Amino acid sequence: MEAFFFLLLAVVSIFSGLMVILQKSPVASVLFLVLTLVCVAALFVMLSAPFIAAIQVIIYAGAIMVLFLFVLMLLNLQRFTEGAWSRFQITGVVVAAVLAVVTALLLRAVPLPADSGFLRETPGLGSVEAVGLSLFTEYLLPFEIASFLLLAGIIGAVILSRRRP
Amino acid sequence: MDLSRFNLITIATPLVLGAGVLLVMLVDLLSGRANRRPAQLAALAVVLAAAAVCLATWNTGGVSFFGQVSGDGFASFFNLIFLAVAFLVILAGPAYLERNAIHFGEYYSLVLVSVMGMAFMAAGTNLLVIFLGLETMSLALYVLAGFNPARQSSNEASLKYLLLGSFATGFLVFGIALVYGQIGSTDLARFSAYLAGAGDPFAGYMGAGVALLLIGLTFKMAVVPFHFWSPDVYDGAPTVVSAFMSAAPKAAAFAAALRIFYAPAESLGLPWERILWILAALTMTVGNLSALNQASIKRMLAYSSVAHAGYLLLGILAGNELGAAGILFYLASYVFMNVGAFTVAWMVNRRGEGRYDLGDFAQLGFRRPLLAAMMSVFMLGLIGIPPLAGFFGKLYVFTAAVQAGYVWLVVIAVLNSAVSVFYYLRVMVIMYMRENEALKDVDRIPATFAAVAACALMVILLGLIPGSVLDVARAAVASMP
Amino acid sequence: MIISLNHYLVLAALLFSIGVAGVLTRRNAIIIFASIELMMNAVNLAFVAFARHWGDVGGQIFVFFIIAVAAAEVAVGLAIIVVLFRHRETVNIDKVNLLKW
Amino acid sequence: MEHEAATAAHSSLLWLIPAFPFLGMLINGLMRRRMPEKAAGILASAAMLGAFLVSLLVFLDLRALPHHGRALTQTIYTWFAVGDFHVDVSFLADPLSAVMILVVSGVGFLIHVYSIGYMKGDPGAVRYFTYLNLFAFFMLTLVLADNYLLMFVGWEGVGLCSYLLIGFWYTDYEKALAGNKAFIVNRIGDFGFILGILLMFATFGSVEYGTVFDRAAGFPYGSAVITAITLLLFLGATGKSAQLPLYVWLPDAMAGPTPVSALIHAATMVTAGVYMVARSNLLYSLAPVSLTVVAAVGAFTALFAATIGLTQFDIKKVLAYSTVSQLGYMFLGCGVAAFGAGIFHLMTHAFFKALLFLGSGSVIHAMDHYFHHAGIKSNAQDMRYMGGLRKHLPSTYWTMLVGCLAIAGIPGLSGFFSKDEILWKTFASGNYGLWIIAVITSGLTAFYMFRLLYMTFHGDFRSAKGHDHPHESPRVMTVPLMILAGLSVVGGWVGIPHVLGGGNQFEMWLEPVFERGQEIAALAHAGEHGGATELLTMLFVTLVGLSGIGLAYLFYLRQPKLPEKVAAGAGPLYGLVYNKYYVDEIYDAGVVQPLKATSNHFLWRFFDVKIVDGLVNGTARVMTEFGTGVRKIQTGQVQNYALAFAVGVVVIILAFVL
Repeated sequence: MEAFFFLLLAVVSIFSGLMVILQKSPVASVLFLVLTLVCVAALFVMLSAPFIAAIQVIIYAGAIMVLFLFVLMLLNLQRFTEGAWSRFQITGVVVAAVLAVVTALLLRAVPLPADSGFLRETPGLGSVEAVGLSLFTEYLLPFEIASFLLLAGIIGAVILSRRRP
Repeated sequence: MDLSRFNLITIATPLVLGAGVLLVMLVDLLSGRANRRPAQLAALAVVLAAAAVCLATWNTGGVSFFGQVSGDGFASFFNLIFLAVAFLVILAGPAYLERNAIHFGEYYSLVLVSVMGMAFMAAGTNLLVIFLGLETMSLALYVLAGFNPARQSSNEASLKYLLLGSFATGFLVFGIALVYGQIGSTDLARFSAYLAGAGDPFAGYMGAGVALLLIGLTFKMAVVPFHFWSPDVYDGAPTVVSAFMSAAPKAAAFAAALRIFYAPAESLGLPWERILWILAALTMTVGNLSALNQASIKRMLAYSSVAHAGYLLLGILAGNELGAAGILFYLASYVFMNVGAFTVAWMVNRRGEGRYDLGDFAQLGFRRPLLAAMMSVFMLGLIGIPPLAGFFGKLYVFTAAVQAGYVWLVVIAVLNSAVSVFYYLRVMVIMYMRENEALKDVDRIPATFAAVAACALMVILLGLIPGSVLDVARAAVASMP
Repeated sequence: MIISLNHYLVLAALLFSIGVAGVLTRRNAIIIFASIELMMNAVNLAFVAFARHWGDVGGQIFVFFIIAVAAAEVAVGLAIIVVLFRHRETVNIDKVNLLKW
Repeated sequence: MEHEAATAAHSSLLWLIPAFPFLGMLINGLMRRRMPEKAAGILASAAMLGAFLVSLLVFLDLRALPHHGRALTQTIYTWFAVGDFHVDVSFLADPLSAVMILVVSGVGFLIHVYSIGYMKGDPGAVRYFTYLNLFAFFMLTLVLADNYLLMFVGWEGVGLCSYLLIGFWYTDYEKALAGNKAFIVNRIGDFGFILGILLMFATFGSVEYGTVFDRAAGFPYGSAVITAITLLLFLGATGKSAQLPLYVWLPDAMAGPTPVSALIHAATMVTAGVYMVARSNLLYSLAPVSLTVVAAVGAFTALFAATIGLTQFDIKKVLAYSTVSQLGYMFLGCGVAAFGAGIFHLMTHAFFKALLFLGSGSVIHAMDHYFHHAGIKSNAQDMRYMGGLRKHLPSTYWTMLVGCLAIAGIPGLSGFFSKDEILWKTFASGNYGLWIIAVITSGLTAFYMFRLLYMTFHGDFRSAKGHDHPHESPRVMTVPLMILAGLSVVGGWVGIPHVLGGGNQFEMWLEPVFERGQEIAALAHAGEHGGATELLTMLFVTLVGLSGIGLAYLFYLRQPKLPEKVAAGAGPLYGLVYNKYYVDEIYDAGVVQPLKATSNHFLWRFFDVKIVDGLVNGTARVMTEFGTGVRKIQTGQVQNYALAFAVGVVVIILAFVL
């Protein structure tokens, strides 16, 4: 059962991932990206990370992707044409393929004697309570840093999109 | 809950900066549209307060916040470097911003946020904190690079920086994920302990993990072949921002690299040495050769800073105490030379933002002798002429590399230094010797001039008392947990 | 068939590389940006898988922060792209080459 | 040196020596706008006088000490420390540096005084004196340093000042380029110097003279690492002291004011390389290969530069090539382990070459004013437009005559003793080939120096005659000339060899510094010749010098326009009338002209201008071209950057996991 869902989600996410970069229409690309994100969120659930899965759907697939679509619509980029691939882009595909092979082989080949740890479910891992508790104790400082990071993002977005007087 | 786990002393400096960001924003908001002076003064006050706090808490905070940060002397040393740079660009900046009609209060808050991020990069003892610090710094820098939205080049700079920066971030977090996968933690103490204990340090996920971590940091240092963003970004960004970017973030990247890789340096082994050797040699050579024939002073300085990243890598590669302390000293002197040189570059520029021609320096030697003399100090310092600070930075780092047995790399580095003379010297030749038509006088801007003078003074001073500064740097390195 | 850590990791590696391929081939700056998000996501997947492996919530927390960083980057990045479009009426990355050599 | 180091006395005076010119530099530099030109000159000269007087006191202090304990040190502060390796800002006065500080501050003082007259009316005079004092500060630091790193500070500093002063009249673009070349060539030399110091530190764990020499003494004779260190240091010396193949900058450096040429490019800075080799005598003695290289480079440079000097018409260029040639002599001396002889020649050369340069400055000064007043546009340095100046510039003429006699090696004058000592030591060490080269050079030197003298001061004035004539320079310029002329005569008397009944006190004085090095080197080539051989070679060399003068007399005085007159078509009678000179013509056609042609077309035009000059400029050009190629990889396309990034990632990952 688990294997079936994994394979299904894996195939769909890879397919939609490929469509993100292969689709000519930018809007379709972004929509396929949303699909990938949702698939990954489902995988998160299977990996006992329900809280992160929820965040992924709400913030990533929801807020961030809507922003993408919004900008695409705003700029009316529906008819953006990519043109033929240059030799640099062909090289790029080759390099990405090599990277895929290298990393996939690398991550596959690593023998993990402790793989059982993966199969043994840790009780309470990834629950809202567990995540929340460590976020406000052990990870309090990073949490506060992140608030300044977001502040910088807000200031940035405001200053950059300000029209000149 | 045990509150002693949250020892605020360890993060006192970034704490002041964080509060300062809010203060500056508030002051700017209250002081009305036209007047940015209060925001600048507030920002200067914040930097001074942070520096005072930094000195007062020098090496007093241990590891805290569940092992996330360490308020040791190492962090304090770098905080002082970052704060000095911030002070200088805040002091020198308004004239430039006025000239380009982009004097917004956000400049100050962004510089402060960015410095806060750097402080966490230097203090972080967990990859998460270092990562967040790096992102906070970078995000503010992306915006600062595009701070002049009316100029295409500024926009292009920020776009290139952001696209490549996020691309690099992807690799960096991938690397962190792999390290986490191998040791089950992002804590740096665990990281060093693992590397020291492992028979083959790069077995499993660790090899790729360390490789990607290194790449993520070398991107920020502008090491070849991950340097391509830097010439374009320094060139296109507003020049006050280029001054800031070429100095402080590079220092922050080296701080993070030392935090991560200094403790386990002994156990990193052959592939690490080989890669760093090649990266260092490539970086200084490509940087210097590209700088040789630049007509724009901004691009020349950009490539020169690529070359300096190459020299600095020697200290990381050496992996010994002198190498690490040498990097600290090198950076402490390097930031002043670069901030000073970039600042003089925009002071003398008279063809407008788009054109930073070396010809702007023509006859500066007798139009503004003191300014020209200070520019000479920066150029000679960057060459590494004793007794200026730049010489000792190189001497320490090169000596450390010789001690570690990298004689040929040092030969390449010295040869590169000799090559670099060609382009640094050209600025001096033009300042003191070149004939030219009657030139518009350079504006006299007291605050900016004071900032440049402070830089020149530091470059000379650090060269006169290199020993004591190096001692402080060694103590800082030794204070790392 | 038992789905192990390695399966998730290989999936992450493939998604990551697809993202890299997108960055290296697409000319639309917004889609390049979207491809970078794809890379981040692949990393998130690896993190969560490792978190499960170690039974440690730290990996999930890291993902939380990566999402926050991505959100901030997107906000700034899209603002920059909007400014780019105002200047040049295009978001074609090939046309962005004022600064070179 | 061990016992010496143990007993080295403290002196609290030493810091004053560089401090005086530094103070002068500060005052003149800071008060630049308000300082009257004359006051600046007097102040700068007073600073040099102060340095000289302190040097004299130090010298007297040293003399009061026992022969082997003659060393005074003063540590200012610990500059920096790296582990057990620490470097002090610390000065050392021993017999060798005492000679150097006396020469630098003494000759420097005279040149400063002379400059007051020379720079009169120049709008940049205050800046000039600022640079000149700064130079003196660095030069005195160089020779007083007690370690290689502090020496390097002075080394770089004098290079910088030289660069500033060469390009002093900066509106002239050619001069700017000359400064540039000096600096770049010197950096090639410095590349070797820095590597040498780094290697020295890696080998001995110190850069302090005493420690380095003590530790080096434990190394075997001919040790590879010491050979490498000394060769690298010598590369630095060839740059600073203008030896083959890095000499190209010195002739171009003549673009600066003439007193600068006298001080920096003749008397002091260019001798820094010789000083450094002599200072490192122990290291060089341990490395016979390096010694041979030093001797050979010195001898060949001496000959090479002398042949070029034969054909130059620019009065300063002749002197510049002559300087290169004389520096070659000094290296030859050091190369045959006669370090004392090298330093002796360094000192006498400082006297007579400073004299000759200042004399030529006086001539140029006079010609310049003459052309200016007569409204003629001409080259004030070209000897073809001079002639007959003897009657207008008597003081300059007589003093320069002394200088020429000294450099030509006429017995009794300073140059004779120092040059002879080098030649004799070369002969005695069995380097007969190098000795022959040096003797030929000696003849050529006499020839071109008297060619210069005759073309300038004798015969007829060859420029358009105005109602006026060139005037003698003011007293402030001629008095230093006279003092230097006096020194050029008597300066050698401190080193009269035993065979002529002298005590060679100079050698005795330097003995404590050189004895250890010479002991080691003596193991390699022992074998001394008797007094008769020494006298015979001395006589022979003197005859060669005299014949050089004689030839110059024949060609440039007795028959200065022989070729032109023949060409003017005075008819075959002309040849008959002057047939007694057929001999000369045959000689001229058979020997002198081919030699001149070789020198002019091959050595100068081809080798000097095309090859060596071209090599320097070519290196710069090739590097720039290469740089242009490299920077093209910066395409401006962000996707290309990302591609390079990704390739880098793949390569680095593979390197780590494979």
